[in-house]
Amino acid sequence: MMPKHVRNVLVQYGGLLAVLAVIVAVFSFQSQNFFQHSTLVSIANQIPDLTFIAVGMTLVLIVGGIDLSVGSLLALSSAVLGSLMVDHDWSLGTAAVLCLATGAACGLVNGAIAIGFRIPSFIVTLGMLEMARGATKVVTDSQTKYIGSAVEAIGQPLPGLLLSPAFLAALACVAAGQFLLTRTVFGRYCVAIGTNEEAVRMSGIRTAPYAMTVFVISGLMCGMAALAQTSRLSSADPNAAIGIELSAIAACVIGGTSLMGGRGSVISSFIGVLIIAVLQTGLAQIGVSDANKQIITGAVIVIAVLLDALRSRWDPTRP
Amino acid sequence: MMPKHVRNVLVQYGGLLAVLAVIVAVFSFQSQNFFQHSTLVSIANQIPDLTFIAVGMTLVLIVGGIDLSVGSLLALSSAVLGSLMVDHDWSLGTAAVLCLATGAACGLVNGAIAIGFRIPSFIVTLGMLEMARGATKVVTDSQTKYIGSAVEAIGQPLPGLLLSPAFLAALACVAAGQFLLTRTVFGRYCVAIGTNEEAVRMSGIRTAPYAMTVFVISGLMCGMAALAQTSRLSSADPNAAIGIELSAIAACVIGGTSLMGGRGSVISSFIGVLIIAVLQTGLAQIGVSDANKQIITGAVIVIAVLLDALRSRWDPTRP
Amino acid sequence: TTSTDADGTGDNGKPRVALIMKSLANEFFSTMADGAQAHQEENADDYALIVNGIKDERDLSRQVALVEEMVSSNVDAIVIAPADSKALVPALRRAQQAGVVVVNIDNRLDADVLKTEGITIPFVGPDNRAGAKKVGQYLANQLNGGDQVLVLEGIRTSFNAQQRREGFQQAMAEAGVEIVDSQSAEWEMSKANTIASSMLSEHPNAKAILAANDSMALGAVAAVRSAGRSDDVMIVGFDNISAVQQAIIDGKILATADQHGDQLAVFGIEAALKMLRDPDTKPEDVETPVDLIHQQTLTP
Amino acid sequence: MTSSPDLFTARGLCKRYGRVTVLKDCDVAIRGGEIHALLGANGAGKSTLVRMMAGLLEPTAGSMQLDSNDYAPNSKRDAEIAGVEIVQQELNLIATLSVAENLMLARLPSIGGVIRRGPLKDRSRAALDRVGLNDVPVDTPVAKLGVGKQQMVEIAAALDRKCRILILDEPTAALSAAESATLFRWLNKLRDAGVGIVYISHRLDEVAQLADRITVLRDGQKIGTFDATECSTDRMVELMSGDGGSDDSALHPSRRQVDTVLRVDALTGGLVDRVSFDVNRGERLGIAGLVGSGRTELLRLIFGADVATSGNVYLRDDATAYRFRHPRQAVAAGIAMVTEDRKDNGLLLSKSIQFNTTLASLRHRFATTGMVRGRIERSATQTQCDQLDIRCHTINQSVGTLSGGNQQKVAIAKWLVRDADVFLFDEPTRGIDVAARRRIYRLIDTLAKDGKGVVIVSSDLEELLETCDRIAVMSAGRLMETFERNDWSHDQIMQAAFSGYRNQETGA
Ligand SMILES: Nc1ncnc2c1ncn2[C@@H]1O[C@H](COP(=O)(O)OP(=O)(O)OP(=O)(O)O)[C@@H](O)[C@H]1O
Ligand SMILES: Nc1ncnc2c1ncn2[C@@H]1O[C@H](COP(=O)(O)OP(=O)(O)OP(=O)(O)O)[C@@H](O)[C@H]1O
Ligand SMILES: O[C@@H]1[C@H](O)[C@H](O)CO[C@H]1O
Ligand SMILES: [Mg+2]
Ligand SMILES: [Mg+2]
Repeated sequence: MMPKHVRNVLVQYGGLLAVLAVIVAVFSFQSQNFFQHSTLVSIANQIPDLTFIAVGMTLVLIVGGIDLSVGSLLALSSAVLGSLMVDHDWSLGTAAVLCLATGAACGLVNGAIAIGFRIPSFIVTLGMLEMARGATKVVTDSQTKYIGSAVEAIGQPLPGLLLSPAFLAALACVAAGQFLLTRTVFGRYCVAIGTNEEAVRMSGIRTAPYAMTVFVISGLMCGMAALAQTSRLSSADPNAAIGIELSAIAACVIGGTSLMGGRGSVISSFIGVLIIAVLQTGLAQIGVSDANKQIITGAVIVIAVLLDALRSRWDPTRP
Repeated sequence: MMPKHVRNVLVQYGGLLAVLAVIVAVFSFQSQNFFQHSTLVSIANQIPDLTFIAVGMTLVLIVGGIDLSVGSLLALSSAVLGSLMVDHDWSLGTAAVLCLATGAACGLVNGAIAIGFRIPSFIVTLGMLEMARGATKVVTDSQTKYIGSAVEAIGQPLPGLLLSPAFLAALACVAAGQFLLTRTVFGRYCVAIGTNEEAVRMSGIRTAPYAMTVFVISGLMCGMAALAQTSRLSSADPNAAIGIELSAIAACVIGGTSLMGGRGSVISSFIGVLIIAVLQTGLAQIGVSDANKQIITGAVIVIAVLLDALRSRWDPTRP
Repeated sequence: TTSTDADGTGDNGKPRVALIMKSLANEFFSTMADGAQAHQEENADDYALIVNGIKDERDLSRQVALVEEMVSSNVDAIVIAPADSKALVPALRRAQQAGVVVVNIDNRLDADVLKTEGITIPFVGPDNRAGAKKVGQYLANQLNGGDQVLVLEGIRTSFNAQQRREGFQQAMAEAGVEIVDSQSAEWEMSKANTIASSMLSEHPNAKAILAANDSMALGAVAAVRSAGRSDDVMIVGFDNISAVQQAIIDGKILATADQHGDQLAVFGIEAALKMLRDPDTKPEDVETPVDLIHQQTLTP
Repeated sequence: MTSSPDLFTARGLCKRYGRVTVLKDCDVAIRGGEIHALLGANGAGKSTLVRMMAGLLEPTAGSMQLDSNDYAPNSKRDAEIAGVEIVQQELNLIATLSVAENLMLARLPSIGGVIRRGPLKDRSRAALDRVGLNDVPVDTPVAKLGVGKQQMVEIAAALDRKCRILILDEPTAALSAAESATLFRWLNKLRDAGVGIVYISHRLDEVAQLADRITVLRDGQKIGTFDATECSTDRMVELMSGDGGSDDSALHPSRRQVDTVLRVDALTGGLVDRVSFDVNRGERLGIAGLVGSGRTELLRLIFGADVATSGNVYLRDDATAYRFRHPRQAVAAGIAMVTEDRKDNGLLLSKSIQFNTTLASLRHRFATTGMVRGRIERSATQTQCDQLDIRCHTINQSVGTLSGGNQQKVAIAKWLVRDADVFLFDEPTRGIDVAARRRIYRLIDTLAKDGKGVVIVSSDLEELLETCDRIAVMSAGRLMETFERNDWSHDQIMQAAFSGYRNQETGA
């Protein structure tokens, strides 16, 4: 039983894990400072933001949508948190609830417009990208809100564990997302809707509530990411997370999620996040020039997907 | 004959043109300086870059791909132009040829990898986005190349005509693109490939050359855009056109092009460009705050598409 | 607190200095990086240098990550041009706590936040307000009281953008010149071009554009040219990047401020090296010069 | 036959699209415990009618009653709750989900939203076994099944749900006789249990064998309801078409010439194992076999849609050995192929009739210097529409809005316009009505007369018996036997179709 399970994991994630391993190996070879404890902690500290967002994005892509507004939603949720704590002296707990609610509410608006009026989610979330960023500037008055130690606990390593609550929460979201996708009715319907919405409707299932929920989840994940990032920076920055949508989508697509909907895996997206994060960290540590950094990053992204594609073409069990 | 033609145009583009008219009306109402000659000239000067790119993007989207690298390709082509003219004293003519060749060559690489290895163009062009930006920094040594008057003719209004060669070339590309799409075998096959590639293949048509050509065209259009922008700014800026891919895709989608492929119109994308350009100019002109600028931009994009969707749902002749 | 030195200086015992900047695509920072690299080559025996930048000037979460990554790769000192005056402070405090020497250059960290975090970080850099004021005053000499001017601001969350805006405002107020519109073009050339074009349409009587950096000034030059008003609208910038020098000689830009970007990092690195050599030195701010640049200064 | 009370009645049902009326004032009554066939030519409105019954389409006017209660389903779900189930004409499976998930899609067994995988597996296994799909594992993705198996999965799903009215819209179009027989056994069982069954098919012999009553539609109007016993198949045709029985099955004239036009030599790839045969000019070769026996795969190998691992194809009297790597090469060499799954790889559903008709020959026949010549394109399309009697409002109508049979005609028209030496037809009359079917047989006859080689894969054995000069039988990927027109029998062919599997079992 167990060995078969292990084999399955290797078959499914083997290509990506191999790419990741190669990247780690190269960096370890290039810099003796790379493969060490503090680097791992530093990577573990950075990835929660992108991980949360990639979890939500995976689901959105699977139902055949896209969410470009994630960066702005992160900034807006963070701004709400910052403004409540700094300007109105709210406690972290209650402010955090409103931070999450902000993300979820914006996600609901995205979903309601895209699905209610049958407008491409690309456009709706692009509109939201602009609007939420504008709203962020209104909420913060275009000023960085410095919150200070009150918010730091979330991103600080737990004593003894060396991992932060944010990191653990991100892992939990990955696990929950994967479970949701593969083991629940909700998840299977999401896959079905992304594959052939018309056929799902013909089966007598109302698709709108599922697609809508997925956008809400994506918004909520932005709220989670906002908590993680705000705590890491001890501040809410109105310019936070500009362009993160491309990184998140890249992580998903590296992980094999299809932009056409119907196919994807949360765990693979997480491996995608790891690849991106390790690459960034490693390149910074070996100190290549900025220009080369970009050239290498671009090349590795393409090569990672290329290798995975070749592997799965060779793997007869995958469609 | 003619009236029917006019009616067709109105039916097809009516919704978008109405949105555009409303925007112009609102700005004219808000500022007595808006509806005047100098504003029109300023808009006509701004739009060639985005227009060229949107023409290429429309074709790419129609065959079911996406090109995220357009901004970087513009910057790289522009850097080549700037570096040849400033550092190597080339004449505008020969440097321009190399500038266009650079764009087209990168487009060819995009197409060859995406189609040759059957990797999502999203990832390939995302990789190219990073790589070409890195290459730009190498070519310019991260310096803005100030070229000066040698390059200005392209963007300067022609005497008597009040329109610049860049603007006229952009219009010509829109016309050519629309013709290509609707009247040629090439265009017909592009639409077919975007609709159902397998069915096209089973009709005995090789899809790869068509899709490939489309990526080359998109790259070439980036080269054209680079000429226009470099001439407008008299300089080659290694930071040029970051994020322009989202504006270009937005223009296409506002114009009704489907991200799923198989549907789109170059003229409609051009109207999308106009909507975006007029909005930007108008908002800057009436001087609303940065925050409100973004909120309004986001809202208008969504509303434009919403109105067009409602209209075409009401229009029984459209599928 | 020199525990990191023990292994960090492992290679040849040289201290390792990390220079963390903003967007390397902005010429200002590439000049800065070149200056630092040249300095390191001259002093190759004294220290090793790692240079890093972020994608664009707003990617501050990445910049915070860079700080952490540099700490974990055991550098001895960090010299940083922060993308945000507040949000970087906590990360820099953690760096200090890990025993890394930190020096702030270019864009000053927020004093209140530094106090709250209970740390001091020396600032090596120019007085941006004074520099902007100098440029503004030079422009005002060519204007008359009651004239209208336009301002292109940098990214509003950065301290130096705010300082330059204030410097411009002060100079204009003193000369009785009216700022009729002031918008942020986020340090970018093409954005500045769009915004300046629109502002010129809206304010046909404007006599000058004050840009908070040279990239935006170049965008404004193009806007003025395509509006056909090159002869009656003057432009000033800030930074003295090489691209504007030609434009100043050609008379397309009136003046700019040279904040000696190539030296800025060097000053910062030297301050850091000094603190490393002598852990007991009290960290002190160093004000670097800002010089006015115009046609006469460029054509001797 | 007892006349049990009506379970379902519809009065004055109408459906209009814009100005076009596709169903007018239709009254229907379905009794419990009967099999009620719905007949009509392509585009007559059969699918439209049953889609309204199943809550998939809203009537423009009219009312329905179930059990003498008003019945106006807003969705398929409403209809299911009321006890009305439908198997649609077009496949509606989710390619990325497993067979089990598809079978139970609207009723996934779960606790608190979490799927119970044990019961899911068991129940779907039972549903598959019921229709004889014992060899299909429940956890394979549906995309891996051939069209015929997919159709069986859809039927299995419907049979697994409890219902009072079961609607089957051309369920056997992609099934061969053996699978059909399993289905009929089940339908008879359900009838005995009191379920009202609405059965749509163009295979009239099936209808004659199965139905209790027959309702005929013509051009969107009901012609009448008849007892099956008083309706011969000839009479059915007459009712559907409105004119007296036409030329009907003329004697089969052989058009076979002496020279070979297609020779397949030991072609191997996927399931297909060393298949060899040849076809002469003017000859029509039928390929029979059970669902999943590899007929589609064989055609795909010949056509270069899949690449053969070994073996060759020879064309005309040319000695060149081909192994095509892309359909383009096959088309260039003179082969045309009408695919089985028109929705997936035969047609561009969102595009117009004209767009589809000229797709394969645009460059050769309708363009000069790369520019499309709209006028000749239109007239050629119009000609095909007339010749094949494609029922449409205009040639600009998107193919997706045509009735299933008319879609199939467009898929054929595409290749008639292109022309070739060898025509491969995969289930060419799937969903095509009797009259149109005749027209297509005549058309195939014309192709033969012109010296083309024709290969026809069909699950409808009658069709092959009627049209072909020879019939080859495939079983488990191998070509078992070939029969000449003069010495074939139904029985022998069925024997051959099973033979591959029997050998396998004994061999294993
Ligand atoms: N969305 C639509 N718009 C316009 N016409 C339509 C639409 N849907 C169906 N029709 C037309 O309605 C008519 C009846 O179609 P229907 O599918 O009911 O026929 P059918 O009897 O099932 O035929 P077949 O035997 O070919 O399946 C056809 O002429 C078809 O073109
Ligand atoms: N893409 C695929 N991947 C794996 N197996 C496949 C694939 N396509 C078909 N098969 C299998 O190959 C076998 C032969 O299928 P094929 O479609 O050629 O049969 P057929 O005789 O034409 O029957 P049908 O009536 O189902 O079309 C079937 O068992 C089918 O499940
Ligand atoms: O001081 C620098 C430069 O002026 C640059 O142009 C933008 O960033 C600022 O921090
Ligand atoms: Mg039908
Ligand atoms: Mg088949």
